[in-house]
Amino acid sequence: MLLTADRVFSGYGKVDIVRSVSITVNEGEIVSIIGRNGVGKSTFVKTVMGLLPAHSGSIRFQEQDVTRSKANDRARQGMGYVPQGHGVFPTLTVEENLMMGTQINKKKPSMNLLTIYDYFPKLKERKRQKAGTLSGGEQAALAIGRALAGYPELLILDEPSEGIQPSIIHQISEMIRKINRELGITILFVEQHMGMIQELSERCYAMDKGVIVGEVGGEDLHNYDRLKSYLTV
Amino acid sequence: MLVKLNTENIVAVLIFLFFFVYPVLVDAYSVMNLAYFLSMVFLSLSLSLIWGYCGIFSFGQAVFFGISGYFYAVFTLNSGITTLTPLGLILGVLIGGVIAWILGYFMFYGGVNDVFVGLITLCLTLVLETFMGQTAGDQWMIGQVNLGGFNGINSIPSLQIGSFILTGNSFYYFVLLILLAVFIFLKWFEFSKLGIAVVAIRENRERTKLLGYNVPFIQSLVFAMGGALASLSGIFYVLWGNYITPSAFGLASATIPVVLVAAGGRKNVTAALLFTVLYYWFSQTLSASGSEYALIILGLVLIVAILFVPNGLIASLFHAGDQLFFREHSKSLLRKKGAKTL
Amino acid sequence: MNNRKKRKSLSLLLVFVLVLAGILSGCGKSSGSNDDSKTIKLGVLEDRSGDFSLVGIQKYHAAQLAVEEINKQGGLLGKKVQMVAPDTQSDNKRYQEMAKRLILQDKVAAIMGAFSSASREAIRPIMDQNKMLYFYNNQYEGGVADNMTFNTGAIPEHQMVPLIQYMIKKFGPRVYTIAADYNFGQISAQWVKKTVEANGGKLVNEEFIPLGVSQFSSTISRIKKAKPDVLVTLLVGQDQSSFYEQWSKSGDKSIPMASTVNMAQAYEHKRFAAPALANMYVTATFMEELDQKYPSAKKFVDKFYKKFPNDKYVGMEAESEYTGIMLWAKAVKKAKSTDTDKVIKALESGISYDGPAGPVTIDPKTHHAIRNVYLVHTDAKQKVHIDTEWKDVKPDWLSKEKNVDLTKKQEAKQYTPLK
Amino acid sequence: MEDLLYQFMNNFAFLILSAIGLAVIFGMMKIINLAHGEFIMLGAYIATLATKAGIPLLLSILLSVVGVGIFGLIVDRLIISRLYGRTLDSVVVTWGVSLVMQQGILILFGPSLETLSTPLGSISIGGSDYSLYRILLFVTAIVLLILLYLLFTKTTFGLHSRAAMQNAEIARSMGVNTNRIYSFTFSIGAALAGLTGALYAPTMAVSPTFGGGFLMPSFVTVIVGGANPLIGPSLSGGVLGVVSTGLDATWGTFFGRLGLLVVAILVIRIMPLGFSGLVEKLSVRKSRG
Amino acid sequence: MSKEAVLLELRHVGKYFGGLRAVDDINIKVESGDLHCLLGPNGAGKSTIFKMIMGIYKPTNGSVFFNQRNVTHLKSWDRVKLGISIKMQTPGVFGELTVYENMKIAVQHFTRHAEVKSEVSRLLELLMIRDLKDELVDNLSHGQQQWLEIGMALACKPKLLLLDEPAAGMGPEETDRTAELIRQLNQQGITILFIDHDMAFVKKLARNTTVLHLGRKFAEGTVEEIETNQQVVDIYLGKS
Repeated sequence: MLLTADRVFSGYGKVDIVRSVSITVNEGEIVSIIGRNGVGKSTFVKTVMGLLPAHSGSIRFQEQDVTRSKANDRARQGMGYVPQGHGVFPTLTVEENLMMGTQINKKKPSMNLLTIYDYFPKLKERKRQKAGTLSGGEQAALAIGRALAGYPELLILDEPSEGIQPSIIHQISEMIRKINRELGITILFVEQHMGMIQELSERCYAMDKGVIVGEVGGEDLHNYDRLKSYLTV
Repeated sequence: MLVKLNTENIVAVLIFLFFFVYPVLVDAYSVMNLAYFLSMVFLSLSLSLIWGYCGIFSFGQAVFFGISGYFYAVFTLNSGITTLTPLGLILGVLIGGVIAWILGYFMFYGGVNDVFVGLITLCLTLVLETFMGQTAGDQWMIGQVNLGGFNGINSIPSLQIGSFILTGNSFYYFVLLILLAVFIFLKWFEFSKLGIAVVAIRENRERTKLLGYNVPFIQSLVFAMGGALASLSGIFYVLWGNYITPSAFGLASATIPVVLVAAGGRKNVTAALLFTVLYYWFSQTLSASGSEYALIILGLVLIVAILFVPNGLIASLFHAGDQLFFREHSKSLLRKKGAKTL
Repeated sequence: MNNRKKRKSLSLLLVFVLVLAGILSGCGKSSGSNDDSKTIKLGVLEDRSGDFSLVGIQKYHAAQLAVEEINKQGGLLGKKVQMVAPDTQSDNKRYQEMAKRLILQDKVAAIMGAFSSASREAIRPIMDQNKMLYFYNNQYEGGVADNMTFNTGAIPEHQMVPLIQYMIKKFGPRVYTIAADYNFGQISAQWVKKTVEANGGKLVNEEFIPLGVSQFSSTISRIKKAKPDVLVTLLVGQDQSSFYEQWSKSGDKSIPMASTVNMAQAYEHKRFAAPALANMYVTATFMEELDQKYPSAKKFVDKFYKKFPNDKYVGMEAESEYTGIMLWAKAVKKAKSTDTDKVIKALESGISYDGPAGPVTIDPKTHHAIRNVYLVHTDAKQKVHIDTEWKDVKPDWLSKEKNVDLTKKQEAKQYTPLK
Repeated sequence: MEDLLYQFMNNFAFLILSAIGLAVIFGMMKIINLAHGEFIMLGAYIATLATKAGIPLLLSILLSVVGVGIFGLIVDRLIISRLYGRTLDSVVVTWGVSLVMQQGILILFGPSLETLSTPLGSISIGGSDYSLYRILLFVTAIVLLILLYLLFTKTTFGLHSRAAMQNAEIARSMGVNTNRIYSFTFSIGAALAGLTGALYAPTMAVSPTFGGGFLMPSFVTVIVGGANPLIGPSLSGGVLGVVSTGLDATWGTFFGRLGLLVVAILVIRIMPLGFSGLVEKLSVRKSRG
Repeated sequence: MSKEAVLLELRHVGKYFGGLRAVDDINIKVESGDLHCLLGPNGAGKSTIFKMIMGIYKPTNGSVFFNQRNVTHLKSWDRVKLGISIKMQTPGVFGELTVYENMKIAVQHFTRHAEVKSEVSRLLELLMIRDLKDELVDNLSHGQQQWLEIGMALACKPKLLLLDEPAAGMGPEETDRTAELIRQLNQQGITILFIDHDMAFVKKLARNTTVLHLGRKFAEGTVEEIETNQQVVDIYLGKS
């Protein structure tokens, strides 16, 4: 098991937004967490990443307890993160943004920028451009490329479809799948876009009001109505 | 709403009671000294009003403090008629308010906000300090009064109402009564129609505009009120020492109100009042002791206060008092002051 | 809410406020309530921190020395002298607070102190209001005519007049003045102008430098262009004293400098590496270096360093403070009382004290001091040479030109030369 | 003309060197360091005392840089690190720090130090003497700006700190220890202040209030320059240098000083983000259009 | 329809950010009493148009007319006084104040002092959040905050109400309630211009629709016309 979260409580300040969430992610899997706006999905993955403290519960990554370690240490250990809204550094150039990724852990091999440009040829054209001037889809590509550059074991994506035209959402899904297949990187993503969930997930956890309310896998993933019940109450 | 029973209000009532009986308890010097502290309280309250209530961070209270002080000096010394001193007081406060309004207009209608207001006002105080510092020459006469450069102006007449000169206890009570009036006004203002709009501006300026409020106008208005209060402080300071110098505009004068309001509790006028009096008393006692460690102790106290009690020393005490004695976890910012840093 | 809780909280708060009241009033009274004790209190207001501490600490130490000596010799009127000396922190506001405190609460017999003119002007009216005897023991721009104020330091008649005469005679008539842009600098510059004109010289330029300026390249370039025979520097404070180092590197060191404030006050010749202060001419009422020539000066300097071995210099303000306290003590003895009016009368009787730099006599009409003045200059290694001395220089400009006679007329103002 | 140029060089160097430490700390961390002047003063003390102790000036200057840098690190760890993101509280706290430092130095070393002599002597151009050291200060200011530019654009630290400045949370998720970046930035800012103090120590009187004279020019330069510590100071140093040299030469020192402040007020009103804000806006427009 | 009936008109309005043309040469007319929808994929410039109508952004070129009056240079608050009001995309409520206080801030400016309380009650009733009167706004659900914000916009007594994604993040039940509310308001005579993505929601409400794409007007017409417009479908699927 690559990642285990066990009865995690967390939130902003003292208030628990996430209440006793437990999930597991196996190596090589593509797992999603689905649910409506404001049910605590982002809060939970931020806690996994270490950007928010867990009030209680534990998080294990690669057989190590990382519950108390800081975000930067988790990143160095092999967690890649694509924040909600992509979160590129707007006044850094595209290349500088990517270099942020390659420098995550100097002791581990990072990915060659050329490899990343192979996956995202658009970025190569714009490598000298300020990231803030890219379109939404390009920023998403940059954010994924940046996280990829550190060669993570686990790539966490927070709503990769947000702010992107429907046509591009499909492309991004394919890209993530390709990354998973070709590089063997495990994927955990948060989503509420039905198309993306169905296209990409191998297994998904449904979340509501801070708790996991269901787990969907296999054939059920194509059960439109079942998924819809989690996304719209 | 005003008479709501909580620690802050009880302490406020007790403080004012204490202030009223104070002259009975102590000698003339101590009364004069407290009169001085109370004069400086207006300066803190002025910043509390614009920063704590409205979210405008300003180093500029010293500007109005100094300008009105100088105005009062020039006006009363020129008129030579001591019965006109109350007019000097009133005009000084008005002029301070008007200048603040003009400065506010210049800034807020131009979209200057947040830390930049602090920087503009800081520069302005330094301009005035530099300018007034070099007015020692004979060309700097206004009427019969030389602005006096770095040495400033002294022998400024005390306030005289009719034939009664306000010194000693009478001056003290005069300051105290006006302080009480201002204090009650500020307490009322918090919940007035304008006061509520002001809190809205502090919390979310852009949104308040979209509710139809002319935000720059309200900001300028509050800034002018703050200017008038700071002016009152400046004139009382002049009345206390019969003296004013450009150091009224100096970096230290500009910083002190910020320090006091931040360390006392910025959204709470009682906290600003109490902390100002305590601070002046404490720093004066240290200075009088002649200890070379006075300034070090003062510096450390400020550092520790901000580090460990970020919501303000006094405001946090009030909060603790409320929790201990009143068990009331009032829900809203409009009622629970100083609960969160802006 | 139940009533018991309310009462409990009220009583707790009452206790809190009462404690606060106790502290406030206790502090107000604790030190001031021993009027009938066996000491005479002497207030000393000197800056021991902040901008002026360089001179303030010297003066404070000199005061300690004087009071210690007086007490060693049996005190005054059978009582010990107790010094009350808050730190005024180079802050004029603080001067006012502390002056009031010394007068109203500590009930001191007299107050010594203040370094800058601004500090003096902050407290002088308070002294007048409260009829408090005040000694301003400091070199200054002159002109204060005030019944309550006595000055034992040097004023323009002592320093500026002889200095300018000497310089014009020795180096030539073209004089350039740079002065601090505040009252001391401006009034002193008026004295320079007045004296230069009276001695057939020509003032080529006068330039005023705001306090706090420490960079002088434009001033230096203007001076070099004007090519004066004499450069008068009336610069004040740590920032402005940076001028000398900068002048020595890009100025014209062949132009002699003249000053009334440098060296004797803030020992720039010892603080700055040579040749920053080389070729500087100064008139002073006292300097540490007088000990080469005058035994009384040597005695004072030795005493001072014995008590304060870590101090760096004993300058003219320290001497003035010391002499001022001694004069006051002498007057108290003569009046047999610390009563202000009686002591002033004693002081106005032409009282004199044989100080470290020769006799110092109070001029009754002006309340300033009749005293010796020394002209010194520095060589390239900043070694001090004593060139001339003038004996018993009278501070008589006020009495002669402004008709001041404090023994006859009440006054409380400052006169300036060009008005 | 040489005179004016020399004066401009002097003013420029003074503005840049005053401001550079403050600019780094304010720009990168949004901390308003009112103790900046005291950091400069500390640098002057270390350099002066070390030189008096027989250490060569150059080494003493280096010692100041390291010394004040370490001091800054300690202040950061003890105090500033608890205030990241609280700009206004930092005003109060650093004011407290400045009180403690100024009085502490007074207690330790007395009201003044014996001052060093300005090294290097002077050169004569067109019959006028110019201090070589002061010309060197100008060169140092420019070299410092270049070094700073290189530090922030070419090194990993620079990249990480620019990223942390824009979005600390995301930088952390990229493996950046932002607290260490801030500490290091504060330390660099302090070290630069120390360097300024050390460089000016041989040209000025050294006392506990040494820093006071630097505070106003440093703030004005940072305000006019704007938040970006790379573009801001060099532009504002240039413009303000010209303004103050011009006013000073025509109307005297007082107007030179007043001019700085008036320019600062106008700049905030017209373009609150200062010169660097303007430049960034133009550069984005260019790369978009 | 007569000319007087046009309440809001944008004439050749454009907004450039640096070199980016967020909105380019847009002409829109909204008639009095209309329930009009702005459609378009993300980044089409819908929110930017709202901000220009409100005066938050100044148009780079073109003019905005309200009630035949050129308001292009008016400040936001003056436009509010003329009768334009907005609910923004991200809730702009005062999180640390209670629902009542939030409403009071909005209401007191347009209502006589004595009537503030009753007006707040009336609006809270209308929005069906009366029970939450003393709740801190931060504790409200996303949907409840949206309603509160609509209520605050209504407190300004608008003639034209701009709603930026009024049903975003709401469940179907809440969405239905919101749709019902909007229809009700429209029937009371308030002209409404809203942005939404959810075709089902739009179909329920809108009479006229303007479709934007990449900052330009792409199509306009009734909902039915738009729905069957193949080009509109294409831009949503990214084929264009």
